[in-house]
Amino acid sequence: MNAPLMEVIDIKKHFPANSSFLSGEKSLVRAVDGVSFTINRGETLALVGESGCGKSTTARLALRLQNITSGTIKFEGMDITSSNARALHDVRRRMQIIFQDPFASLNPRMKVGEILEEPLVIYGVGDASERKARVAALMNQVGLADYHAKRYPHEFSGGQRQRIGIARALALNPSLIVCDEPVSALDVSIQAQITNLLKDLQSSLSLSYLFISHDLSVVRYMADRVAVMYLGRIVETAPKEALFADPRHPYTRTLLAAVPQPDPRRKPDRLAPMGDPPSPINPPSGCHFHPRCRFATDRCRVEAPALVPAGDGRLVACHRADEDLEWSPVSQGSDMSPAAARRLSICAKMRAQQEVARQHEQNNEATGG
Amino acid sequence: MILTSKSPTVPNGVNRRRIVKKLSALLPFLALAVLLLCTAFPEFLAPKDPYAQSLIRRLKPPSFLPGGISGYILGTDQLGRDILSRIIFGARVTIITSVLAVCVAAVVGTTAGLVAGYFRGRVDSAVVRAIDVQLAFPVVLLVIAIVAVIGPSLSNLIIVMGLSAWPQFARITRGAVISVRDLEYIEAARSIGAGHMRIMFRHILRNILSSIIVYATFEMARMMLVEATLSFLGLGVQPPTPTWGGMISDGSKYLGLSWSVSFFPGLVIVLAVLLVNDLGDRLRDFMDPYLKND
Amino acid sequence: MAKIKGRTSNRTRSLPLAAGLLLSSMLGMPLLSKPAESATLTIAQSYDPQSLWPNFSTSQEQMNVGNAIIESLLWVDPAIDKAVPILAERYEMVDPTTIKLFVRKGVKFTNGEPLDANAVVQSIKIFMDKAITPAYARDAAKIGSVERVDDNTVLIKLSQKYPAIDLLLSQIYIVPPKYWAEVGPEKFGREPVGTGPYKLKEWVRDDRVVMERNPGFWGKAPKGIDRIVWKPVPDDTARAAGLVAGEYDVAANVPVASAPQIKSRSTVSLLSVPSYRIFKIDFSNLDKDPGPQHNKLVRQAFNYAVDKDAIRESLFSGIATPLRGQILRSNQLGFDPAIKDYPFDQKKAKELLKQAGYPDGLDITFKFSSGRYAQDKEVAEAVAGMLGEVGVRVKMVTLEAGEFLTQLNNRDLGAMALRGSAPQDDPDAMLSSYLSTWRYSYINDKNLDELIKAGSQELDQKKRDDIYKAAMKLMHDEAYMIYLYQANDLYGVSKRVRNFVPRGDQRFAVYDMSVE
Amino acid sequence: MTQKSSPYFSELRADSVSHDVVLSIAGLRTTFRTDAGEVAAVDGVNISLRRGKTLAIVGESGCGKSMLSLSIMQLLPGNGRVSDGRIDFEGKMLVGVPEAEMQAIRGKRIAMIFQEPMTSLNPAFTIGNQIIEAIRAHDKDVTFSVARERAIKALKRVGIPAAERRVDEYPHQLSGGMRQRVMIAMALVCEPEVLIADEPTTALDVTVQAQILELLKSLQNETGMSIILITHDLGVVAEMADDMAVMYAGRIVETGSVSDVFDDPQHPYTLGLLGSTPKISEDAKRLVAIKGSVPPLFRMPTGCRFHPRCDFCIAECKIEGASRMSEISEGHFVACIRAPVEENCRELAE
Amino acid sequence: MLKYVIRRLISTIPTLIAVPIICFLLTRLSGDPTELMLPMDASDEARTAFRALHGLDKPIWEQLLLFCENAFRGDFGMSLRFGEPASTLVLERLAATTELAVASLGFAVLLGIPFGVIAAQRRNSLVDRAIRNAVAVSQAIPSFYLGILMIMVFAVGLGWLPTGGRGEVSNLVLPALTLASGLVPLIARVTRSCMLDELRRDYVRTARAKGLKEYIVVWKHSLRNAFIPVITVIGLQIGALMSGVVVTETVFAWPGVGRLAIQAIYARDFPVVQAVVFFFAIVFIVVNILVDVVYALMDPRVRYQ
Repeated sequence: MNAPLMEVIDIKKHFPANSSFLSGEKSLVRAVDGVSFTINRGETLALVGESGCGKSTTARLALRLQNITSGTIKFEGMDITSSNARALHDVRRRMQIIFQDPFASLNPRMKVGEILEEPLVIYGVGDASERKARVAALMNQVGLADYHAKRYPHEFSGGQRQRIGIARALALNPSLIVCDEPVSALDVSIQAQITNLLKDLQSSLSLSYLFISHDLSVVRYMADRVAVMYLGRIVETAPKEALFADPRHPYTRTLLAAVPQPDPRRKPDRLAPMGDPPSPINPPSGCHFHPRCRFATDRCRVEAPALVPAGDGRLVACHRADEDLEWSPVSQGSDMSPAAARRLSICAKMRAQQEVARQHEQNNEATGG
Repeated sequence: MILTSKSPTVPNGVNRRRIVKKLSALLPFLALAVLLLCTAFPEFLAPKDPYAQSLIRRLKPPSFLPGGISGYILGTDQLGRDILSRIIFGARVTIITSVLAVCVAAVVGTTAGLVAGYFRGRVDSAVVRAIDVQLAFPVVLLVIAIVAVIGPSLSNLIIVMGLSAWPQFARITRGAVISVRDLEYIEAARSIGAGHMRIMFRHILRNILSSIIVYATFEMARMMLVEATLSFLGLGVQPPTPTWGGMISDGSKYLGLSWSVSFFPGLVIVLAVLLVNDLGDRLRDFMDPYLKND
Repeated sequence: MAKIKGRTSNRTRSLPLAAGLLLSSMLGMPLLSKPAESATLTIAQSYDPQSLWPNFSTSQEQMNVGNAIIESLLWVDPAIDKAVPILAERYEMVDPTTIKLFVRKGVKFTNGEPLDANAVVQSIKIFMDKAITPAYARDAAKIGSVERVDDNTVLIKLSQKYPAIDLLLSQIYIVPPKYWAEVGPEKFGREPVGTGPYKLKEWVRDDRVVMERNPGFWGKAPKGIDRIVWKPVPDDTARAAGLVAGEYDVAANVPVASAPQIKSRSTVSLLSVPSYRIFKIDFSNLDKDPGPQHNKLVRQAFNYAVDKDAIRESLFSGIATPLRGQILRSNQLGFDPAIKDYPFDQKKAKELLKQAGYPDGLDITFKFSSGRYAQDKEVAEAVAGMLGEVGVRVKMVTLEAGEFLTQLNNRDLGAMALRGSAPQDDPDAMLSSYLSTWRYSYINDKNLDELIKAGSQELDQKKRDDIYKAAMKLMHDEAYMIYLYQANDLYGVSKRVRNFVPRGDQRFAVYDMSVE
Repeated sequence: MTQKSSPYFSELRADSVSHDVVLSIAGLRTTFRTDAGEVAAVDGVNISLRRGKTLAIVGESGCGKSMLSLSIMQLLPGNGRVSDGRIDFEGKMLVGVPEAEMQAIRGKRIAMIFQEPMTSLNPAFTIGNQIIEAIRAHDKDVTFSVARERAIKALKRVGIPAAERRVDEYPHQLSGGMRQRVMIAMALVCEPEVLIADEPTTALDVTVQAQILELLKSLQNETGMSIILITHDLGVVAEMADDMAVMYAGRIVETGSVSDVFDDPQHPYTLGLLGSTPKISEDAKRLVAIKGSVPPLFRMPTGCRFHPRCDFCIAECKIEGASRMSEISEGHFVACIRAPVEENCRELAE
Repeated sequence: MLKYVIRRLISTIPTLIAVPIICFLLTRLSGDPTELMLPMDASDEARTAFRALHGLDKPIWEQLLLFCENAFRGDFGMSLRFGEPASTLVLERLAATTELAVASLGFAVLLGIPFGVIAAQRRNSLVDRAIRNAVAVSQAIPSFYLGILMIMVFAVGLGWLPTGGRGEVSNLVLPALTLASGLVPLIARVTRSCMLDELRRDYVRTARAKGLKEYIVVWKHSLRNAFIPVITVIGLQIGALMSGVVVTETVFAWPGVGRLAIQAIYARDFPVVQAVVFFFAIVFIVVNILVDVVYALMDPRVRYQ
């Protein structure tokens, strides 16, 4: 494999907190506090963590949508950390973003066609008719009909809007797409449609994804590698299978155990963490997770653990990563009842049949018409 | 188990009510059409020359009341001019004045608010301070002082009235921009490489335009009243040009002699303000069909 | 209204004081005051006095109020149209420029100071000081010097021969010299001390001036009036309304529009007094204002085109007196009954315009004030409308009252302007404003200048009469103005008030008034 | 399999197990006046809540599950009303009860917590104040100080540390999880028999969600209250509920005990939900998503409302009556004429 | 909280600096004050002396500094008309204007807020529409006209109340109502829309779910939150109130600052105009600081910042 598509090295983002300027004390929000990762071509890297852990900020920093405090960002081998607007303009078209909120991410006053055409206009792609054709192609690509171009976003359902958002991101043929919680605002049934679509697009367009999510189930479905963030830092990163089968960091374990599983027979032993996630304004000393960690030692309270390799391409930031800590792992394997699995497979077959029939019909029409 | 049965409604009653409702919904548009016609073609609508005076037939009551002269439907003013015709001609000046004044305010205020809200930082605090300062001065007093000094020509009035109202527009725009600028679609625009101008005007302005237009309609109503007040203080539009406010203010001196001189322009202004307010409400509903709220 | 205030500004008022006042004013809001008593006379005028010292300015509201406390040497009584002695018992002319004045004996100021020759001399000296009484500069200029002869006699030397001595002496108000020296003009204006029938009880700015009887008044005090309350009510309609509602006994300057309402009430009556104030539309023949109005025929045509009777009859409900084609009133010296005004004749007007070279009409700018004179805007609109009927396209420019005054004073009124003049009751006072050298004269006519100058010096009444008649004739023939009307002042008076007799210059004195 | 069809099955069921049921709803129809006319957000719903048990109502947004809960509380928005059906609570018919009587029930006997703990507390009052208010709304005789003590106790019970201090804090000073605990404390302070929890953990982080779910369970054990849990998350259902009802487009499509439904899901929609949910325990190749999206309320399909999105749809599904409930097994009801799918699609069932 | 107040005070500094500058420019706008303040026939020496005395011969920025310095001492020079310090003239009348403003604000709040709340509560009902229309009509009548009409009806026609002047409470009613007429609609409208927003909020549902009586939900829970934006609007309307005072005081012969202002403008009495504008601006700033403090007191989110 050649050089990674994107390389992010020790980036930091500190905001001044809105504290009083009278007292003179300046507090900082360390939203992102030394994050490094790489994304290879064609790969999906998932960034998971709870709200406020800095995962969305990290994504925006990587895209240079926000200015970083320190660190380095390389994209396609080029250092874009301090690129000027002009240089950035050229890079932008190859890295795009899909947002969480399908309602807020589309300009409500623009027709869908305009929304999809805008990136083409900005980059001077083609003439009006070529752009129109490209818009139509994009819409087909994400499963929308041509006539949808004349409608306003509010005329669409959440899932359809998310498709529009995806089409916009695809418009300039990017190599990297940041997916910022792309399905967390959607209903379960739509969520499945969109994740499937993202997967399909990835394979057909050989895209790389930086996939931001708080939902470990979705991450398991989407990702190749996973990075777990806690309070502005990555605490563990590993290939998906390794991470889910054998999480090393206590926080990762806590997260995994906390997910309720759709199987009434599996009532997991909760590694219930204590309290709520702390605020990034005054993060705990040492390992940020120590106040909530049941395995915390004195060392954890003082010394922040470094993110170090732990085999299998895994990196963990825990002083006790090598120890065998006592915990009951999330049981692996299908949690679906046989009846349900059987019926779903019928369903899948049914759909496959229908698909064949539909294509057949289309072919007939094409040849006949 | 059915507990509440649908009460059968008389279809006839429903129909009649619906027709009445439909008609009443049409009424504002009819009124607006009349108003616009008056603004555009007062010459064709006015039954008399609005400037033709006759001191003999002054201060006559409406023609349908005892003492009225036929042809002068709403009576005559202190110089014997036809009130109805003056109201019709007054529509043009009143409406153009208030519309233009609002335009001045809206353009200045919206631009300031847009820039302030979008760039934040120093530009923002400068604009906010400017708003604070302007708001700290009693508007009418300033307008009076300025008009008194530079003279009450129509263009001066429009500019001064307009400039007096910019802070409200700036405040509204700025607030709206701030609430919009961090939304994801703005970020999306940035991520597809849109520049500041494009984002400000194509994305942000487009989205807050409706609230600005709605506010502008309300502000228009206020401008009519400001013009009336200035007329009362002797600073309104030059005579003999009729404006509604000026007619009320002139007519109010004759309340002891004739109620109709000030009453009809007063009625028209009230109706126009109600109409404009109603229009604002409808406009908002129309522009934000999916964000309907009061 | 601009005038000199040569003194340095009073910088003792500091911000802490201001803040204190602000606070106290917010906390202590007096909501209650006493109800009007029957022995109280309440008079509503347009404005609050600026000072209670009559010589502070020439505004009649101010002088009327101050005059009840501080008295003048003479008073021109409108009831008999003659000067009556007040603080001067009498005067005699020693020669054409020397007056011997006899001061009334046994009079005391309310602070105990006696009224004597010294007080009169001091008061005249104050009157002569242009820095203190700028508004009276023109009158004061007539006095050369003043000296005390004995305790009751004063000798006044005039600087020139001057015919209107009564008028001059009635302008001079006598103040107690010691007290004056102590407090100065500003404080004196706020807390006046005089010899008049009333003394000041309280003065709440812009709200009321309350006076009560001066028990030591030298003369016959008004019957049944223990207190006088002066109320400033700026809005004409509201002032008339207050009278009708019984809140005021006298309402000055009632608008014509309220006249029918007042007439219809049994408790109040309407008093109409021919005013000294005449209204006309002045043309400018100054070089800086070029235009058709330089043409005499045009000016005459305008006079023919305006239906002055209609204006009087309708806009003033007939409560106004016609001008007889001249600026002097019929009872004035110099009035020429032979002159008749230009009649209303549109045909003639059009003809003259054609003759003057304007067959298709002409354009002219017309400036007028809005709210300075009664019905000013209406009159201007009516005139413009009438001119329009003979083909004159009038560009109307309304000026707010203050701006009008500024432009008037700067000779910026241009081609034609509606103006009222209310000089004192002497032909010279009226005519001198047409002297081409006068700061805001809009007429430049050598012949007229000579006549005016001659008239102001002539002591022989017959000769003087002839001079002014000639001037009237000249002005009429030249049609230097459109002669509109002589105004009538309207007063609303409660039926319980007797002997309220205002003068044509809107002055009135309380001496003979009574309340039942 | 024999199919017993009944339009009002829960009436039958209520007869048989009435002693066990705290709250039963039959034929409930809740409608809204909109510009598009009167639409039904809840259309003929039958459910019953067993004493001391948890009934989960699961469905996607817009399926009417929240409106169902608000119908019980009679807190529908101004343009909505219960237009048909009955709600029986401990032998009392709630539909049509005067507002004053309902106020006495709300908070006292049926309490409710909501999705957004951030916005569900009044920002202008201290949390103590808001709890005390709830106490004193139902018992005027309680003095302020007594109520305050009770409020502190309630806060302690939901696991808020330093409750004596926290009681005087404002909602914005608390974290999201703490706020939801306060909501629960407030809801339970009057010891209600029924708690309606409307998506109580949706807005929370997964670790906090776990804590809140544990808390609800332990409180239920402690007080024996019955819970109606409204959620879209099948995981939460599996973990928390005893019974469940799957809602789609204003109707219940499948209901039964949690184990029945999970073990033997019958309705294609239930199946679709299961198929769409990614599993944390397993690497799925591809999710079996449901096609299309939920129809808007004013454009409901005829017959079975799921038919346009259903892979098993046949012509009969489109006619009225296709959504009749039938009892598949004891207490397990399905509203699908094609259930069970194996029997109806034999050719595909291997 | 104290910090908040201090920060708020600091934020008014730019406004405080701008106020005298604008007052200064107001006079300069109309040309050389020498021409305005001296009689027409003043000699050239007198003019030079006047310029020297008032510092008009100095560079403009020096004049500006001098003006600002004096302004903050409350010294605007002598009134040209009255020959008294302009600030004294203003302060003398401030009590009357304050009385009028407070009374009309009282009317406006007592009428506007209940109107708004009731309209919001009965949204789209007849009551709501009636209130909205009544309120719109009252806003649509020019205040001078309303004032004159009220004098005609209540003072002259019915004789219930005096036509004008200041004194007893009865004198206050008509002018205060007239002045309030422009404010009531605004307050009612803002209250209504804020209440509609608040009534939609989740905490309202929570309050109802607790079994609270509806009037407690509306008048305690919602109004408390809706009140916050309403006070801000009221604060901003102080400026409008000051403008309204000009007309109302003229119509009702109310001895206040507004009337002084208009007379001063007509008479080109610039020291007084400057003083009025300056004091009005100061009052506005002070009131708005108070409003913000009240705001902070009412909104714990600000209080505990």
